[in-house]
Amino acid sequence: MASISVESGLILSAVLFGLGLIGVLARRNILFILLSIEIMLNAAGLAFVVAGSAWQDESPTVAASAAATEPTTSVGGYKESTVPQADGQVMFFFVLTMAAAEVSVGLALVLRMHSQAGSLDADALSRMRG
Amino acid sequence: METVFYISAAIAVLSTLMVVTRRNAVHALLYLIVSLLAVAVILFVLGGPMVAVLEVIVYAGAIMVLFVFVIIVLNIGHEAVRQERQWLRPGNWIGPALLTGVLAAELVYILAGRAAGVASGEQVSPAALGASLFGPYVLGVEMASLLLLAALVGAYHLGRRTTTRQEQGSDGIDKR
Amino acid sequence: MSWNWTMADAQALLPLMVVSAAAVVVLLVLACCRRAGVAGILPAGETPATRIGAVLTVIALAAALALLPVAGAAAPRSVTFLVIVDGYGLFFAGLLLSACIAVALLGHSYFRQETSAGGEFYVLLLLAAAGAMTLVFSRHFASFFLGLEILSVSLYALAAYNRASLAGLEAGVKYLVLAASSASFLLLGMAFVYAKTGTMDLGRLAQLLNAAPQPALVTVGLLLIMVGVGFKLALVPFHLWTADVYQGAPAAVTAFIATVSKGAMFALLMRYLVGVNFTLQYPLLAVLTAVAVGSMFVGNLLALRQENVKRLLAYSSIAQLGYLLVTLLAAGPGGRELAIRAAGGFLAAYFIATLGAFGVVSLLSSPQREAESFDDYRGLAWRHPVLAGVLAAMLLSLAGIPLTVGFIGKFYVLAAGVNANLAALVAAMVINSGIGLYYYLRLAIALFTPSRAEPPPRVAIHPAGAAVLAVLTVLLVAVGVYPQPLLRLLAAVVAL
Amino acid sequence: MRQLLWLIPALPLAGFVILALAGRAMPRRAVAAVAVLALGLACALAVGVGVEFVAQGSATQWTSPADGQSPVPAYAWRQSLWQWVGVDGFKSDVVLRLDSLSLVFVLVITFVGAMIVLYSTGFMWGDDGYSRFFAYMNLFVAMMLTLVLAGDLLLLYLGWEGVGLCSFLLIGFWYKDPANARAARKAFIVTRLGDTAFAIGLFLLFTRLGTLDVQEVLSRAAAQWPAGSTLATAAALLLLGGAIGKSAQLPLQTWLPDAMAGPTPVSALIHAATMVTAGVYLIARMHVLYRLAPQVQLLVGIIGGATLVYAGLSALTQTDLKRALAYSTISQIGYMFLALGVGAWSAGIFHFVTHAFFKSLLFLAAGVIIQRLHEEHDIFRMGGLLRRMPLVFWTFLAGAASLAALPLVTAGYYSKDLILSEAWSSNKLLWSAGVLGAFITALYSFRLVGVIFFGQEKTAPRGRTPAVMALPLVVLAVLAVAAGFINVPPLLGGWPGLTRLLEWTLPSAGIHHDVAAEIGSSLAVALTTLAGVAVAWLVYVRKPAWSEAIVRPGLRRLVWRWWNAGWGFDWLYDRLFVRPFVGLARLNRDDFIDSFFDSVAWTSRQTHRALSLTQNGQLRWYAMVMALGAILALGVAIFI
Repeated sequence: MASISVESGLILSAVLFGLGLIGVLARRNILFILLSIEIMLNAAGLAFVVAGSAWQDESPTVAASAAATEPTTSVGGYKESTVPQADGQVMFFFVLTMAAAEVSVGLALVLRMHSQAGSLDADALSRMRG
Repeated sequence: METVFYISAAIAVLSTLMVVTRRNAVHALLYLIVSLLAVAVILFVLGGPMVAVLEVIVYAGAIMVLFVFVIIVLNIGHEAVRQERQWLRPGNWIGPALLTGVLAAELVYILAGRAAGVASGEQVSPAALGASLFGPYVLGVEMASLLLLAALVGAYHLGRRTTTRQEQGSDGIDKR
Repeated sequence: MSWNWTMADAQALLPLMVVSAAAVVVLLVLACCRRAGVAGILPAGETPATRIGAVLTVIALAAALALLPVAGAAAPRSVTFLVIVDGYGLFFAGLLLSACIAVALLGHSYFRQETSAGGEFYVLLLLAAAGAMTLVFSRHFASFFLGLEILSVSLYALAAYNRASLAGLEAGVKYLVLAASSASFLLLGMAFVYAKTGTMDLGRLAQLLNAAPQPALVTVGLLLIMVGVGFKLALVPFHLWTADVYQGAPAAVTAFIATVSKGAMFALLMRYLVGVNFTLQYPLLAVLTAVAVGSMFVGNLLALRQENVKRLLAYSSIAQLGYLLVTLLAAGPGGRELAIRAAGGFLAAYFIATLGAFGVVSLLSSPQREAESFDDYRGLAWRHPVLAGVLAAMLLSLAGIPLTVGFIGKFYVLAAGVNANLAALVAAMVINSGIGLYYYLRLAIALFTPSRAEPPPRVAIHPAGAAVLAVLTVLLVAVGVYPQPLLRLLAAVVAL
Repeated sequence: MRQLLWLIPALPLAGFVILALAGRAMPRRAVAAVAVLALGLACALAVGVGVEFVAQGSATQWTSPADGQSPVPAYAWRQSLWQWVGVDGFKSDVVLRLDSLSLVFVLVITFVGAMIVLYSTGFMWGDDGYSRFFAYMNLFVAMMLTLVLAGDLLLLYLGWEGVGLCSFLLIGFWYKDPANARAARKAFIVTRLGDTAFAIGLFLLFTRLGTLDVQEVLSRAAAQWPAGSTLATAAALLLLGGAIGKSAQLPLQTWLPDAMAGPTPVSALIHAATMVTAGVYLIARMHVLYRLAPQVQLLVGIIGGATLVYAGLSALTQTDLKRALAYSTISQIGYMFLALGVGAWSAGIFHFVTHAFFKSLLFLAAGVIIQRLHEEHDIFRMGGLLRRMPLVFWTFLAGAASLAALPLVTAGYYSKDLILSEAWSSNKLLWSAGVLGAFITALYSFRLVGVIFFGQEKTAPRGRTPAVMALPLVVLAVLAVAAGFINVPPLLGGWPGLTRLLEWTLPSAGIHHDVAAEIGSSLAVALTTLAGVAVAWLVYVRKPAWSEAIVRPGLRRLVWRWWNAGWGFDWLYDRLFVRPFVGLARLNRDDFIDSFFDSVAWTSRQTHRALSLTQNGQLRWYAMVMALGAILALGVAIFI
């Protein structure tokens, strides 16, 4: 199968991450800021899958747990088997969970902001300063 | 495969660019869903059919629906678009774009030609992912459940209709 | 593929399981109470329910604290490759659990008259405690960031807990947006490190760092992780949220953010960075040094003429964490033992004094009115002489005056710095202690000067909060005069 | 008993903790019981420990410093409690040390303290701050005991600052009167001058000798520093600075008369019997240093001699009873300094013991008089109290006689005689100052007796003296007369027990068997004292008109007023230091040093202001700074 270099995958996630960051920095609407954070988190999740796809191991979990005790399972060495480590995708799963958690609390705050402050302007929330 | 990756990547980047620049929240959401679908394709290409499906179901499905729901509740319409036009002056973009540009340049400089290797393209089967999740990562799953519980309780508390003192009955019970 | 569970695993995880289970139990009990209240079985209103929640929470935290030795019997033990239960983690877990008990009692005092506060406070507190404990027991990226997120997500809700308060909302939104952004930096960094090294095991990573200079991608990944860590620890330049969130959050929650959240994060950082040969990781060394010095100066200078007590304490905590970073840099290959002892002692002292100071603020505040301006504290010595005395003692400890526990902590940090020949850092620390003295004493003196304005009304002091302050004050003086038990405990921790 | 040493300071400390925490809620009787019991038990324990210490010490063989072999005290009990802080190169232990010197101090402090606190339970009965007063008093005793029992100079310094703090709190006990608060501040600041010197001295000792343990400091100093070396001189001088501040000797004596603003039992305990003698204790404790620096030791004697004459003349002219006693205290401590200066170490400590008894007695009696005469302090408004208060008269007379050193029958005579007879063989000039002082002392003590108790009654006393106040008066009166018998010179057929005991720790005064000189000195002292008493009797009782003649306008009155104002030291210091300082500060606004500090403060303020601008409350700005931080960090990774 044609191979995709990890480098290009990581660059893609970095670019997506950067676009998300632009959104956080430039938008004043808190809803857009939350959307942008979702983009950043998604980019990080993608990066994990990309990273995981570069590391193959027959039994990745055993290797990882025994890594400290068995230096023979060398880090940086490639095994013949081509099944990638599941760890990257497990991390993606966790990032997904986290994104859902963040967004639910975030949107609850947006609702309160709308009813209490009367606007979604992030800049309006600057009562406390100094 | 490589072509699919690059096409999807281009779509993801372009649609994400649209997300952060749109004035209308619903438009932005739609572009974000496009971007997420593109990323799902990339995930599939990289050997994660299960995570690709999750990306579609959870991200593009559940999370985005949550956003749509909030937009509906808040009844954001043309008023908000006009507001956005006022907020989003060209000058606003200079600082963030410059900063992020430098950051991205740094990251690309580091990444270019130095990454670890080549994605195999082989797939991690849903079964293998599940075995990993409920095998060595089972504590992580438990922690994730605690995380969701915290989000649930937090969102419940924050989202409850605010009862100010005046609104409150003399019996001290919330009128929920 | 499967993990073989043994009794020893369960034993080692017992404290963590108790705290997590308690969160669920308290949630269910609260729900039942609410039903009972609606049905008229229990008195109307949420006060009885919150009281039950408070009692259960304290019992659960105390039980977890009591179970630490039981877990210690099985330590050191790795439970899957996510979690390691060892003496180091147990010491910090004990510190965090004790602080959580104090926060629970302070929170109970704070919400004393609030009928609509609900009991979610205790559920969120228990969850946050579980997250913090996960952090100190973590040995893998996954448990690291999941623990961090449990902590963060609970804290978003806790910071914005007062639903009638606009400041609380502001604090919650700021904390959420910035914490989520910093967490995505952290995740990206983790992915980079994983992409290059193929490992997500923190211990393995520390070994790699100690072995040789790392490729740029790993360094960049680590620095991105440091963004997330620096945010949690409120280090310069990731500190800007601190004052706003401290000010907007209920005082009891502020105490939690200032102590438990930072302590857990630092414990994790220290576990893996202490003893790393920084001469091999020059960029890391440079960044950490700059961050430490910057935090000291910026924190102290921001506090200099601050007129809001909560903000003042926030800025002071930035500087305190700057001091704490010195131990990390002082560790090196030779100074590991002294550095861990110094950090443990300093953190314990910081916990006592910070909890005490925010405890006083919390006891004087209520959900309707936060006692945060200097005017609330002028002449406090005549309205609440005991509270004023306690606050003055806490401030003196933060300033590092001898015979308080703060002096012991600072003394050991300085000793660690001198031992490692960190002349610049030690000099910065000494200069900053002088600046710090200025504003700590400024507040302490204000307590004893008659107030110019109309004094705020005298508030009733809740016995639970008073008990917390009494214990903290006794500890402050007792450990300051007789530090041996603490030092022995730390020596035992180092040996583990 | 030996293991219980730590309990001696711990008991009053426990009393303080109980009273501070629960005192407000406790009934007055309970407060009084706690305070008296804590000190009483400490005193009983001290006696028990003392008996065992003396018994064991007598049964053991060791070389005492009096033999001239080893300069460092040999027989001592150490109780190491715990290590306070300790890292490589610096450690400080909390360690107690009991030798005969500290034993004598401990016994006097606990006994006199218990007596005075017992007295105070009656004296302070009507006061609002009842429990606060006893909490402070117990804390003071605990700190004073820490000071004298400390085996480590850092711990000693802690006690030193602790008694200073208690003194500050107790002088300003009635803080609502601004004058009292001012007196408290003055005492604090003036003694602080001395304390700074002391702290620098400790630092010098630590950097040069590498330890702060008393025993170690003394032996290392003796081993490493030759006699007369600069370092020894500097260290001795710096410690002397602390001692003269605490003990109100020239030129730092001005705070003590003002300190009389505190309640009278405070004056009795802190500003007469114990705290002000801490300077004497410090010099005796560090005697090795002073033997290595003979010039400084001579200076100690000169300061003592000058102070005793100066303060005696001031005491003679006071009309405020408590101020007269305060100057008398300064003068008597001058005797102790003189003794230390001429090498009569144990004689100085002996005088501390007798002085503690008779001076606290005088203050307590004065307290009764002042209280029963409606807060009247002026002795010329008293008069004729002999018949109205016979008990007070007899006890006051015992105290005054002892202060005046009435030969043979009073304790004060034995200690003063011992000092002067040893001074005779060492320094004739200081001896003559002492003899002159003895005359003045006799004069002013019997001036007080005559004016207060004889002649016309001017103010009618009210009420009666309660038993709890009378009992300490009687006990202390007995001791003021009889305490001298613990140390009767062999010349008078006695056995100098106290001197022998103190010579376990302190060097003996040198061997002199010049019996003729001793007799001569004793006779001179006895005669001058009697002369002084006679003159006082004549002037203030038989011919009161004469006393008025003295203050008739003219040079004599000027001198009188000058002495009355404490020789104008306050005025002088005000002109010499306070005003020039304020003026200088006003004139030299642009002074270099000033502008340096100004610019530091200015820079801090401006930086504070600039940094505060970064805290603009804008969420997106916060995020931007965070991103900037990330960029800078990555930049470091790339470019370094």
